[in-house]
Amino acid sequence: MTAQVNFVQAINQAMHDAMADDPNVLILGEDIADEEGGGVVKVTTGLSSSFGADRVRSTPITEEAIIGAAVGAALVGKRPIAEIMLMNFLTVGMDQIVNHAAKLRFMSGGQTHVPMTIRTMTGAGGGAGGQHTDMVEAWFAHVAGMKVVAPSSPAEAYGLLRSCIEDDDPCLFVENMPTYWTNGDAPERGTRIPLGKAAVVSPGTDVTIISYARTMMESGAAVKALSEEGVSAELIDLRTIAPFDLETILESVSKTKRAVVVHEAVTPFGVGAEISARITEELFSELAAPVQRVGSTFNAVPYAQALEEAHLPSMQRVVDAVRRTLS
Amino acid sequence: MTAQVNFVQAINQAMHDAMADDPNVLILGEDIADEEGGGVVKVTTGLSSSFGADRVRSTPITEEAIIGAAVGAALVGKRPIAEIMLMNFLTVGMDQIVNHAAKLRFMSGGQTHVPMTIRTMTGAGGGAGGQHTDMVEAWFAHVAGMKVVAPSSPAEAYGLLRSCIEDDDPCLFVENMPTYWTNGDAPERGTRIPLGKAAVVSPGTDVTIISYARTMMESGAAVKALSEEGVSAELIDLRTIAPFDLETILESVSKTKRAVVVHEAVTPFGVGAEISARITEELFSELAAPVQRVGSTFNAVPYAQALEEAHLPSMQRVVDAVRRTLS
Amino acid sequence: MTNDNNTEQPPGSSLLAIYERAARIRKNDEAFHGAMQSGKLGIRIYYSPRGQEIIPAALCDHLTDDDYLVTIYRGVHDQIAKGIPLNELWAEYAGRATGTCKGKGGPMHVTHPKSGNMVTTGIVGGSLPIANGLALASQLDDDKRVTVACFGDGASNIGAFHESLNMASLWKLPVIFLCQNNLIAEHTRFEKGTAVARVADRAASYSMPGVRVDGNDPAAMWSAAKDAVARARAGEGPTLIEAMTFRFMGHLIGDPDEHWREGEKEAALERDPVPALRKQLIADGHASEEALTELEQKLDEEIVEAMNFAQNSPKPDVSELGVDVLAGGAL
Amino acid sequence: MTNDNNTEQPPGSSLLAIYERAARIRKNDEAFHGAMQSGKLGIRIYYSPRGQEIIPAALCDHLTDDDYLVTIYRGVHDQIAKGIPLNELWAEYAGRATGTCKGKGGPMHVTHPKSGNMVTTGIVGGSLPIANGLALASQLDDDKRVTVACFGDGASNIGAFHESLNMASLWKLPVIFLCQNNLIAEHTRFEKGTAVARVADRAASYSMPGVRVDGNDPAAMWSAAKDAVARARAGEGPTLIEAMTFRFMGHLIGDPDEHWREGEKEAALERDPVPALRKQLIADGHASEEALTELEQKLDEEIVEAMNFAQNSPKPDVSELGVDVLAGGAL
Ligand SMILES: Cc1ncc(C[n+]2csc(CCOP(=O)(O)OP(=O)(O)O)c2C)c(N)n1
Ligand SMILES: Cc1ncc(C[n+]2csc(CCOP(=O)(O)OP(=O)(O)O)c2C)c(N)n1
Ligand SMILES: [Mg+2]
Ligand SMILES: [Mg+2]
Repeated sequence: MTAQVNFVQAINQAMHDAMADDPNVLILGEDIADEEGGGVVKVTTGLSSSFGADRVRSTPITEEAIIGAAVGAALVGKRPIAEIMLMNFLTVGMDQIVNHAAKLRFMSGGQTHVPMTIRTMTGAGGGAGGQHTDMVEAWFAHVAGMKVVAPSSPAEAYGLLRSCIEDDDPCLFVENMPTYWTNGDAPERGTRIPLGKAAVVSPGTDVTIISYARTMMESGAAVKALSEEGVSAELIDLRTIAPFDLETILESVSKTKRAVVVHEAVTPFGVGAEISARITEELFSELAAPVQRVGSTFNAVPYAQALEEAHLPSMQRVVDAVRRTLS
Repeated sequence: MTAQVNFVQAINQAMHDAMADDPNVLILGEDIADEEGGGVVKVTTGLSSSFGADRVRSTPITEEAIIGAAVGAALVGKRPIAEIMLMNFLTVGMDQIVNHAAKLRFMSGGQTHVPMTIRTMTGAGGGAGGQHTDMVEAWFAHVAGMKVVAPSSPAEAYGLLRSCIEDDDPCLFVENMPTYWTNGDAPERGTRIPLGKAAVVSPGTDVTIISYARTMMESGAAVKALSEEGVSAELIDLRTIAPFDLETILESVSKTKRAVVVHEAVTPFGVGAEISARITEELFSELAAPVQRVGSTFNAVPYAQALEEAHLPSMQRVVDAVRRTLS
Repeated sequence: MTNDNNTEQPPGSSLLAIYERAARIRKNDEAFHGAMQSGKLGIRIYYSPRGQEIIPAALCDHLTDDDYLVTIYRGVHDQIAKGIPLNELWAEYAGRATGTCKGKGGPMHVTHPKSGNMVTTGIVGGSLPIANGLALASQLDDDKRVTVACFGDGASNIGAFHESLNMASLWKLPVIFLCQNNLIAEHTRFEKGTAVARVADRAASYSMPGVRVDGNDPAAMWSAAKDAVARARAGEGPTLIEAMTFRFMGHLIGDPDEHWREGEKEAALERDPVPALRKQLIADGHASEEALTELEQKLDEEIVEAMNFAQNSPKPDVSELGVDVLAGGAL
Repeated sequence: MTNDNNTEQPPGSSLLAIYERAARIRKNDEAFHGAMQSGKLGIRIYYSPRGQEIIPAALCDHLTDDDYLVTIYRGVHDQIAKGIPLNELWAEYAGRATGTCKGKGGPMHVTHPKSGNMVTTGIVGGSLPIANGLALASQLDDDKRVTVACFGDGASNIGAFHESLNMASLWKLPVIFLCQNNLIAEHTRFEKGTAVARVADRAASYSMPGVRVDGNDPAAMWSAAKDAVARARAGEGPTLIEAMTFRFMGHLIGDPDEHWREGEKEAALERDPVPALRKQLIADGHASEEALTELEQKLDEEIVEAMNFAQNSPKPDVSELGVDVLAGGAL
């Protein structure tokens, strides 16, 4: 079997290779240099030693200044990676992301653009409570000028991150922390996975399950469980949330006539709503059932383990949603 | 005919009456006291003179501190109104809104709650460009613990704002600036309009148009234009965006079998996506056509007038969307 | 170190009370570590305040339950000093329905208004703007309450610090900004993240008194807190206190804590403030060895009881997910 | 007022260049007001910099097109001093396809990288973090460019100011933080929003030099900018300059501007810096009345040409909405 690596290793490798290939790539973030331990969970270990603490800079705890510095450097030819430790902390730097990074290309009439990547960790399951594990990717997908990407395997993390770093638009790259140490096939060094393209992970005929990031696990498990009941589910890994690959989705759903969207973010006003609406707009007459959505329950992430587990989408809830499309 | 007032007068009256009725109501915001002109567009004129500059406080330009101060005061029995001049500036105070105001009730197990109202102006049409007129209500609707409200007439502004101020949850109250000086029937002093309830503005049988805030104007005009073609459109004013009144929507759409959602926010990942998805989930088999969405084009708000007008939803685009549901 | 303020000697009764709070915090910390090693309570996350006990223990000698405290993830020392009941605290850490927050908030969001523990935040800088709001309410009601916002040295660089101190000074709010400077932010040394040698000096940017004191020196910390509380109660406005201290157990459980120079940490551990205060109490004749041993036994029992209370408490029902989201349940 | 720096007398050639920039800004302002009254160009919004001309006019004597400027909605004086071509500037204000930003950005977002006008923001405080990033790129490439971030007195209270100065000082970035203190923020007087008497004094919180100068005094402003630019180019790090000035025309067109005390505004208008410099140039023999009149005529022609260029330029096509959203058009 192919060599195995986890997300931490794959993301570290992607940044390493990007920095080796392009002297304009730099990283800004809290505790990221080796002098500060190479990242709170070691994602950036070794990078400052290899490329210098100038290009891999530990910053003060100032998210607005971190993102702003990345925006400014990106305007003049750098390809900065701003590491915002956790997704909830993006709220501190929202102005720079939304009012500046996403809009400068348009507002300048194309004279400038912001080839910046924001890497951020998140995802419930570790008992951190309500302020450390939110999934708010839908906010950024709602902002013109942004790209939003979320890998579901180490190899995907490598290939998508390399593409984000090389992309000429601001990209938000969402990493799931609870599965950080989960192994997967090692990426081929240097592979890029194109942005805006989804992957059909397992082919099926009866229903299409569309997911991304961590809930690809629950979705994959559901596909297995369903196959034992004789239900053939096609599983699509979105990979890029904005702009998402409508073509691949429609191709699949026009075949299966049924769709379920699964993500960790809370259901209301989440990414699933847009995908459900688009599918219905395009394939209304072909659909055999309304598109179903599975997300976290609509509340802050709770601390107690039993509550946190019940809050998150489970394989069972995906299976139930599929059953609703079949009944 | 009943006396007429504009939004500025109605909102000013609502705050005046709320402060007169409840000594715990206070207002924090930039330039809001009479010494600073009573608000950049005079929405708070006279209030500091009537109730004191202690309760109607002009603040420094520090949105995070303004919202945080409102959160803290609300925790101990005050009913603060935080005025954030323009909706884009909410990005500076996002952490206090999302990680704190919205979550403290849940994270404290109900021991504390945050009866705060954030008033904010926005809306394109005045040539302010890309950073002053965004509609990002969908972000907050995606956050558990928040209520999001947007009036479409002066009387609604009065009645909904009174309800927000008296509500025990953090409410985001979105005011449309370009129509600020548009007249409407004067509100009955003291009326409250309940949160979470939509209003059927004009009854119809062929299609349901669901909108809120400024685009109620384009939607209303579309209803008239359609009626001349013999199309009977039922117009629903959502009033509260989160949590929204699904019941009233479903009642209408199960009658008309067709729905169009209209809002000023850009279409992708907007409020319309959630409403479209919910309608389809509930009424799939009854729908005669896929739910259509009308929103602003997916780009930053442009400066040039012709571009800004083309960017915004128009009566014509609403009519076209209705036609799509009928063909 | 030298303190900016003239240190007044606290009465023996206060020193004893400070020791009791500090010893409770320290013993609670040991018990939390024990419980986490054994794993049987299911505590999922913990930021140890070991080494910083004296700061809130001395501060709270000047506060009552009516005064407000806003603290951070590393705040259990502040919460205990402020008088949070250990039973509910332990139950919250263990994620039980009997916890302060019904197990929904957890260690980073412990809340207990009865003891004035108003907010615990996991967001660096998040405590300061909210503290202003609590103090604003007190100012409007003229209720003479004082609000204390705790935060770390790293937090003194974030925007919320600047905005909050500016507003508090302009409005003369009855608030104390208590920076617990343990010389490190997660894994970043103080001087690498902070462009000023003394956080206290930043007070000048807000025309506010700023004092740096040895937070591990009970008398110095007690005096600084006394002055700041008096100033706030008198309506004279806010104070910034920079309390110098040291983080003994790393950022959180499992942190190798490798960022200290040769001997730095050893020297700090040498000066462990809790046993030092114990020695002093006996040396100065404020308490006998026996009395302190008895007190410590009482504390041990308190903590064992809290542990058992948590252990024997039910877990929250899954239906709690839909409760406390909106007033009167989700619409 | 007294300046913090020792003022060096600029050479006559520099004073003349400063006057030319300032006169261009002032005449441009008059023309903008005229165009807005007549309405024929369709300029939709304008924040007049009248009264603040000397600040960028003196600053830019030390900068080249390679140096970076980040300014704010009230930034047309900075942009003109930095050398933005008036034709494209006017076309942008008029919302034409030939504008610097194709009419898509407008007055609050004027951008022209060729002249170093990198970003114009409408967000208070937004200019500072981005300036750090531009300076960081220069530091990494050692290209000796200097970045200047312009902002107002009100902006000195927002979080981004604090975070940006802290980071710039830690990293010794080649950046100048230029606070144009016109004593008011929209309608809020300086002292009501800012808890320090001198913004320059806040530099101490970041171990950074901070100087307050009379921004309307060409020699004082020129000297302060000279020192700061030299310091940045030499890699010695950032400087905070507080340039005292006055806002002559209110916050934006139509502002009654009623917030001044008896005589304050009159006194400031009395000291209008542009005619004052003109007088001085003649008195000191740096230029003759005739030479200056000729220069002013040239400027008038320049502006009329720009006005006509805008007038005769096409409006952007609606298809532009889908352009410049993402690289290579929306996916
Ligand atoms: C806005 C924000 N950014 C980053 C973090 C991650 N984080 C948690 S604690 C911490 C270090 C804080 O250091 P300090 O303020 O000195 O407090 P201490 O932990 O030393 O008590 C960081 C960076 C956070 N919680 N919030
Ligand atoms: C974050 C943010 N809050 C509020 C505003 C609204 N606003 C625009 S200009 C201004 C006053 C700024 O004053 P100052 O910084 O002194 O600059 P000046 O206009 O005097 O040049 C305000 C409050 C804004 N643009 N951005
Ligand atoms: Mg610290
Ligand atoms: Mg100003």
